[in-house]
Amino acid sequence: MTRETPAGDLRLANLTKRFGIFTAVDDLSLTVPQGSFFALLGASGCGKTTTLRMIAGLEEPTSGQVLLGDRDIARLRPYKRPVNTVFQSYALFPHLNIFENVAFGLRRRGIRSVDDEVLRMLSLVQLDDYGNRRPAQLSGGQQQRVALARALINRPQVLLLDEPLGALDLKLRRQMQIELKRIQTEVGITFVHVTHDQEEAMTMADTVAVMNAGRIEQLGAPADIYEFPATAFVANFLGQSNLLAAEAAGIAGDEVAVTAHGARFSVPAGRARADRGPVHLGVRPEKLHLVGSADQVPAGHQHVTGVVTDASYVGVSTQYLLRTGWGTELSVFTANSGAATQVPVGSEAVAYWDPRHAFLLSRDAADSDRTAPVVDEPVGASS
Amino acid sequence: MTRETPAGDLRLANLTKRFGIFTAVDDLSLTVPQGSFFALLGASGCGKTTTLRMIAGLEEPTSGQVLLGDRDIARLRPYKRPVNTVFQSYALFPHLNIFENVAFGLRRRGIRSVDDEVLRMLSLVQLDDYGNRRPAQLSGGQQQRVALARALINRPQVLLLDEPLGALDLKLRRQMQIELKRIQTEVGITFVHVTHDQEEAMTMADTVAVMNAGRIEQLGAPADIYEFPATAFVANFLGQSNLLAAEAAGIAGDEVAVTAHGARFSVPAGRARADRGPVHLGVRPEKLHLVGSADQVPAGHQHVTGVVTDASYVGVSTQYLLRTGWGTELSVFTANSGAATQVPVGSEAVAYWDPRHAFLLSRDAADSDRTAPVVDEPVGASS
Amino acid sequence: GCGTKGAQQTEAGCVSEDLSGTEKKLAFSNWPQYMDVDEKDESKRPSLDGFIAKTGIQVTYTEDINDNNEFFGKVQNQLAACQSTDRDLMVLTDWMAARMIRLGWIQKLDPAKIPNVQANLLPSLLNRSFDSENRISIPWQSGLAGLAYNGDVTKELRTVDELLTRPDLKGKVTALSEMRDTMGLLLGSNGHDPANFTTAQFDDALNKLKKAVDSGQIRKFTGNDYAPDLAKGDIAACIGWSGDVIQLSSENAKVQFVAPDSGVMLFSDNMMVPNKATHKGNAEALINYYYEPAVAATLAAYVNYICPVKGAQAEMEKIDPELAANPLIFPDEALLSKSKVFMALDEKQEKEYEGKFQQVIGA
Amino acid sequence: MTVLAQVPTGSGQPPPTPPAARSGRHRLLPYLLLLPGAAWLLVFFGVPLVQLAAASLYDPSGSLSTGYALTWAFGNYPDVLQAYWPQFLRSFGYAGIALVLALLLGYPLAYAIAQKAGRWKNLLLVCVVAPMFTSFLVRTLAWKTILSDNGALVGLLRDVHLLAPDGRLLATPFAVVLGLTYNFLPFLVLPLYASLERLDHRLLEAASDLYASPVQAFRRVTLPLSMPGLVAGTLLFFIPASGDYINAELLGTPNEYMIGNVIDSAFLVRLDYPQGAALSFLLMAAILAMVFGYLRRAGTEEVL
Amino acid sequence: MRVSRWLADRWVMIVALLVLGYLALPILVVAGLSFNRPSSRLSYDFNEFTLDNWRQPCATSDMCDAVVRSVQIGFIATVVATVLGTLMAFALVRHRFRGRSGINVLIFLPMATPELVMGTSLLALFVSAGVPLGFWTIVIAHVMFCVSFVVVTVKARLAGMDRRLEEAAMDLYASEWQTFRRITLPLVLPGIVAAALLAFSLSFDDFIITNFNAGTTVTFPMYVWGAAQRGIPPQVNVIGTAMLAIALLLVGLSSLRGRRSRRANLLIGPGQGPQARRPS
Ligand SMILES: Nc1ncnc2c1ncn2[C@@H]1O[C@H](COP(=O)(O)OP(=O)(O)OP(=O)(O)O)[C@@H](O)[C@H]1O
Ligand SMILES: Nc1ncnc2c1ncn2[C@@H]1O[C@H](COP(=O)(O)OP(=O)(O)OP(=O)(O)O)[C@@H](O)[C@H]1O
Ligand SMILES: NCCCCNCCCN
Ligand SMILES: [Mg+2]
Ligand SMILES: [Mg+2]
Repeated sequence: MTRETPAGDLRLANLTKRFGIFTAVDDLSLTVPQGSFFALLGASGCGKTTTLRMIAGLEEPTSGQVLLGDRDIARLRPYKRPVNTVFQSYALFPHLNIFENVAFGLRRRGIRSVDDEVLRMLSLVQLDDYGNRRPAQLSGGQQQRVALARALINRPQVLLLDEPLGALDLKLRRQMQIELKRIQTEVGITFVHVTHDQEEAMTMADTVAVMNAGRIEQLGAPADIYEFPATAFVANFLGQSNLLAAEAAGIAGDEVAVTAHGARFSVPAGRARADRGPVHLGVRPEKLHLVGSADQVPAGHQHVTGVVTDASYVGVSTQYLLRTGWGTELSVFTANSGAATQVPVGSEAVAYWDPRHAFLLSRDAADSDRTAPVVDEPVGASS
Repeated sequence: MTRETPAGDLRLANLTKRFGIFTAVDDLSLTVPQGSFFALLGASGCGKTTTLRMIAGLEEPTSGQVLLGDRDIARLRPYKRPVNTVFQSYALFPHLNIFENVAFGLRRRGIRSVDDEVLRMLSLVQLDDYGNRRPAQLSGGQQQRVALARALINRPQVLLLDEPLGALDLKLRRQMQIELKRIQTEVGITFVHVTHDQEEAMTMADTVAVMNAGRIEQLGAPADIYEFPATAFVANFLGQSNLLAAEAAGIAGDEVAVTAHGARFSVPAGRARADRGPVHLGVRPEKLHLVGSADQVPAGHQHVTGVVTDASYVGVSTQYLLRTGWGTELSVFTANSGAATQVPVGSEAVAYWDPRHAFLLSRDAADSDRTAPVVDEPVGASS
Repeated sequence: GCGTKGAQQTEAGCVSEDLSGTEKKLAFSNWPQYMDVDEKDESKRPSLDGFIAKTGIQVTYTEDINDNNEFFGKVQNQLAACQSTDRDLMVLTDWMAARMIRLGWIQKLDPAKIPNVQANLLPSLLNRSFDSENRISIPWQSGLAGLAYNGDVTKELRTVDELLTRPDLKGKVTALSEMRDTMGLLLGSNGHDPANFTTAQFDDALNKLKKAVDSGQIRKFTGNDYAPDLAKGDIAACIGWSGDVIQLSSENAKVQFVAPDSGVMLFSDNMMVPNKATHKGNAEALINYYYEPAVAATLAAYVNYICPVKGAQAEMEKIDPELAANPLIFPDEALLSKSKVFMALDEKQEKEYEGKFQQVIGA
Repeated sequence: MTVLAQVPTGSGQPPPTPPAARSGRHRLLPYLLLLPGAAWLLVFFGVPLVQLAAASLYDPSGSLSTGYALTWAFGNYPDVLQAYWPQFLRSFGYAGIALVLALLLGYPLAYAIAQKAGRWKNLLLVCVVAPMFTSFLVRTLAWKTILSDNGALVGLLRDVHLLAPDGRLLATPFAVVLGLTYNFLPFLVLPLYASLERLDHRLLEAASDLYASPVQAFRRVTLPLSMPGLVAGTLLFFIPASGDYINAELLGTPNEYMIGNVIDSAFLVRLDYPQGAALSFLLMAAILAMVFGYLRRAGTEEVL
Repeated sequence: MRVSRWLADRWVMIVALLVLGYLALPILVVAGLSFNRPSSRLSYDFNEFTLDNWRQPCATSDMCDAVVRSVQIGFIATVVATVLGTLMAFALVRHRFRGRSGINVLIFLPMATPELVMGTSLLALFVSAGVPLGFWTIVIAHVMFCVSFVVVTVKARLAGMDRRLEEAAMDLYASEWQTFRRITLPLVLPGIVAAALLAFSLSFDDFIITNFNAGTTVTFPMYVWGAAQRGIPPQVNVIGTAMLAIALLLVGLSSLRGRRSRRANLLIGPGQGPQARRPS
């Protein structure tokens, strides 16, 4: 509620939350700079909501600190924190109409004339005529927008968004994203944003953190994480990756030479997280190009040969599956830019890539190939 | 519950639902062939959930029929219908644990030994160890998976899925999609699937219907709709489109000539929904290619010139905004395949396209350009 | 058509059958703790068990009379309609007995079957106005309504006027909600005869009471519930009943019953056989049995009210000489001469006086 | 397929109910649900009530022995109102004050049991009704012991000068109100508990996230959401409390007597049935008027 | 600071315990007196410690019969009234029909009727219909005055209950009855339990109406009332204390067992799981 002074950075220090013997958030530490847009990604059940709830003060940490600037707010009451939340479950007040739901925070802070502000907010979330309805009379997406408006209207120092756009159609979601971003930059709010929409995270966030089983697995600028993931989990969680089980033979020059399934490949040293022993050789599907035969592969590129087993059209692009000689399936995305010709299913094809687009990750000796479309293993347990 | 005979096609005939004076579903008619995968897309609040609820028997239609095969089931009690639903709000039973939630349908049908089946279902949704928990002890995504398992386990003739994967991370969502598709083809269930994930709709559905304000706006195979949308609403709702306000001068040969902002373009007659008067000339962003100058445009292609005002990286691709001479912003997607070079923001650039990728839609005379990133107008009201 | 019929019954209109010859049963309704019980085994009732042993009549003894008015409410519908109350014998106070007799709801007893009554009933209880032949309602126990005080919390008390005016008693006084007891004492304190008074005299006495109520002197009007309060000292002085006070003084000698010189009220609780009771003969046997002095003494030794049976005092000597000497159980002439029985009222008077009295006591 | 095998097969499937029949049954359903309870009330309460209504219009000059004539003596009503309006006022006054006290005591109790008691919930609920397991007379006697002029409580209050040296608690309006509060508290707490029990905790979280202090969260969220229970509890407390007379009789003095005492005396002591019946009907009418007025104001027509 | 925080977190529970203390106060007196050897029959003061009363709780003739009878009556009346009242509550909350307000009056009137009036007029009905008074007339009377309390209490719980769960059940092949049995009933159960507790305590504690319609049958409150005319036997305190002790013991045991078995968890309501809202 104190908005006079800037809040300062939001810092979580060794934050842990246990439910009984189950550890939902595990010794989490991170810093969200003031006024930045921070996206939290992670598998279902990995502890995102729990983390937000601890920041909001709705869940008491088992241990650890929540700091806003220099102030430890972990023991502060929720209503004393300059923090608002868009709840994953909305938590709209069923006995109040939409207008009053949105006005709630302002009224509690003793602000009298809320009408203009509320109407502006309702209009922002495109619910202009819905002020008089009860939450029960709205569709799922409409309810979610009310939840968004109800939190946004308070322009807190920190805004926690728990999948705030998940129930919206793509078009509306993009519009809302732009609004969110605008408000965030205009007002300088610190956003902590949980989303399952990776494009959303990528386009909006200054920093992305990928969480796994209660811990941060990687944290950084969206492009950095995407282009050079730190672990197999991240490589496959954020977008898809073709990960070939390989053995690295150490740095030679500024390259690392690897052997996979008898073939030899190389990766620039700067893109190797490990340079010796069992590794994953990773290439993103969109970095793979399909050609009919090995002699069409441009110079300086590396390639594997296989048979196209599936092609699926997804509008912007077509996704192919290429079964390699040793049995692994590689995923290849081809933009439907109208230029490339379609590759028929069943035909032999060669996938090639520029070594500068590959990356090396360390690998447990037991792990074998982890290409994108493998579904038989649970997510949470990976790498 | 009668599963002896195949159900037959699901047909909605002139289905209408009003809440007071508000018409949520407006004279809707459509046929979902037996065993097919039907995706329902539409803006938030357009009546998707209401439609599903009428099929399930949870909402009494104001008028119209719901037919399964030849049987009008619109007056049948919900529990007499061979239909199950994954509810948008989950509607898990708070007093039952996860196991019992999933077992509920089987038990109600008098099946005694449910253990194996339930455990198999829990494992399918990757919640093997959660059987003893109460819904309140699960994360949002975990709850959604329980809702999915609870409906799937019954293998009904018609399965209604109301954003069943919306709360799942991308990776898990892909896995669940594959599972859903597998069950659907194996068992021959008719799926009616509401989703905001267009890729999901595209890859999974045999037929996609785009709903707008209680009505079906276009219905067809995913690729057909995407490649050749019927209305401006669909063109912009499903993926993005650059729509230039233009005047068509009628068919000449097998082409339609149009004028937009003083420039002349042509579109194959087969891709024109209107050939005279005010039209929208549409091109998908991924069908646009960026080059530095007009002389780089390949022969037979058409182009516009502009200034790059924004470039945003989304992993698989980069999205550019190109401001044309007359002020409209065009959206251009370039795959990050590593081949194309980045175009710096602020530089002049030329976007070109193959006329065969363009399409013509009719346009109200008052409408002007409707390019993709316009956000100032509400979705529901469009075209 | 609408309205109610009169509740009045006549002997001819409501004939009862006596099955005593064939059924050795008796349903006896009485007040709680109005029957002797064995100190060691409280489930045994020595005198009653004696009767059963002697006659072979199975007595169903029910303690379901707590209040005359309440009990009247319970049975009036049946009796007014000439239906059975499922009771062969019941015990009610004089004025209620009088009312029921007046309404024709009570069966006459056969004097030949109750010789002990004729022989042993205390002379002062003979020929009361509502039962001049002593064959409708036979006293079970009698008692006195007088003053009582707790010497622990106040000094001695002698007169009704003191009770109603002494400042140190303010708010620590109760009177009985039984109109006849309270008003009888007040009438006496005004020098009028409770057995024979005029409406003006009644109003006079009532005024006196009203003053005491309005001034806060009288804390409340009670049934039996004054007793624990008196014992505790929450109540310093009151109008109360002899039997209760004897109980209390046996514990704490400072609690005293006072028979003011202006008079005490004598009442009896009477055994009666209601209409449609089918075991009148058995009831007569029981009545007769309780008028044996030895039996009466056994009973009196427990309940401590005035024993209406001549010769019981002598029997009591054998049981408990101290009780035998207690004038509140076996009253002497001096006390008996001070005691009055409240005037018999007809229905109209009853309604009028009760109405006025109730108004003063708050209801 | 395996799936088909799971489903009971055979032709025992009843044909779908025709629409008309279903909606017909639907229309009848509420009446069927009401039938047993309503019939019970009509027979065992409604019929006697009609008789009572007649009694309230009997000729007041009738008597038990001669009987009463139904003369439509509407004058009975103004007569008793004239005579007993102070007791009427007192009844509602005491019941109202007791209600306020009971709300102050009962709401936190109901809330704690519903939301904070965890697995002690059952135990605490039983504790709420426990006093009823002793007889009302016994517990009132116990109160008399506690409030006794010579008891520890009065002694203490006198020592700290909250009570004059000769002051007392028993036989005062305080004792009567206390008795009412005590004896009817469970009637307020239980319905309130029932509706607070389903309060969604996440709404309180949302409120506190939106700057609502605990007091505001209570005022704006908890209270409105518990309205059905609050209204029900208020009624279950106030209605019987205003008709009560035992507390006034045992803990008060004639100056505290309530309308129940008057009715009691009219029926049992004075045997004035027309007056008693008229008083009863006035009481019922007053309570009904208040109840429906209250329900309208509370905006819970829905609820009740 | 610490202290105020601690208080702020717990004051509701503290107040609740204080209120429970207030409710328990007279019972403590009663429990204490159950170990008393009274100085006389009329005394209600603590005199001397003894275990006699507990050793022979039924010593006073008929008292234990009365207790057993009251428990039986309370049990039957509670079951019948709870069933009838719950049905009525469902009709009133879940259906719109003609005559609702009439039914509402019929439900409120009994609560507004002075007990004495109810007792005597019901008695008049029984007598004029020639119904023999006794156990069953008491039961009839008790059901009659308990029903209203049940209806109001259950309605309070039912109002605004999330219909979506019932819809989900129906979607999952649960017929109306099964939906009621498996979903609605468990969710409304706290209300029904509260109503049943009210009904039982009303029945077990009723004196006035019972007294008029009992004939020669004696219930526990009637016994106590009667006994009080000549002083309360100390065993009455034993009964009061024992009833409470037994109730607490039963519930305590069941809640201990309830930690393991789900079914025993009767009174603990399900609350509401974290579902998105949209009751329709
Ligand atoms: N009970 C109701 N009363 C009034 N209007 C309602 C009610 N339920 C739904 N509506 C309205 O009907 C319209 C359609 O609602 P529906 O839930 O079918 O939307 P939807 O397509 O599922 O949207 P979403 O994608 O946001 O879930 C919405 O505009 C909604 O506000
Ligand atoms: N009250 C609780 N008791 C026990 N376990 C809980 C409780 N609440 C959450 N959990 C568990 O803690 C883990 C983290 O939950 P959380 O809600 O933070 O997940 P999430 O990352 O938000 O997932 P989602 O994306 O599915 O919403 C989950 O595995 C969940 O089952
Ligand atoms: N409690 C039994 C004592 C009976 C006393 N009878 C009271 C009659 C008063 N007139
Ligand atoms: Mg979550
Ligand atoms: Mg919806």
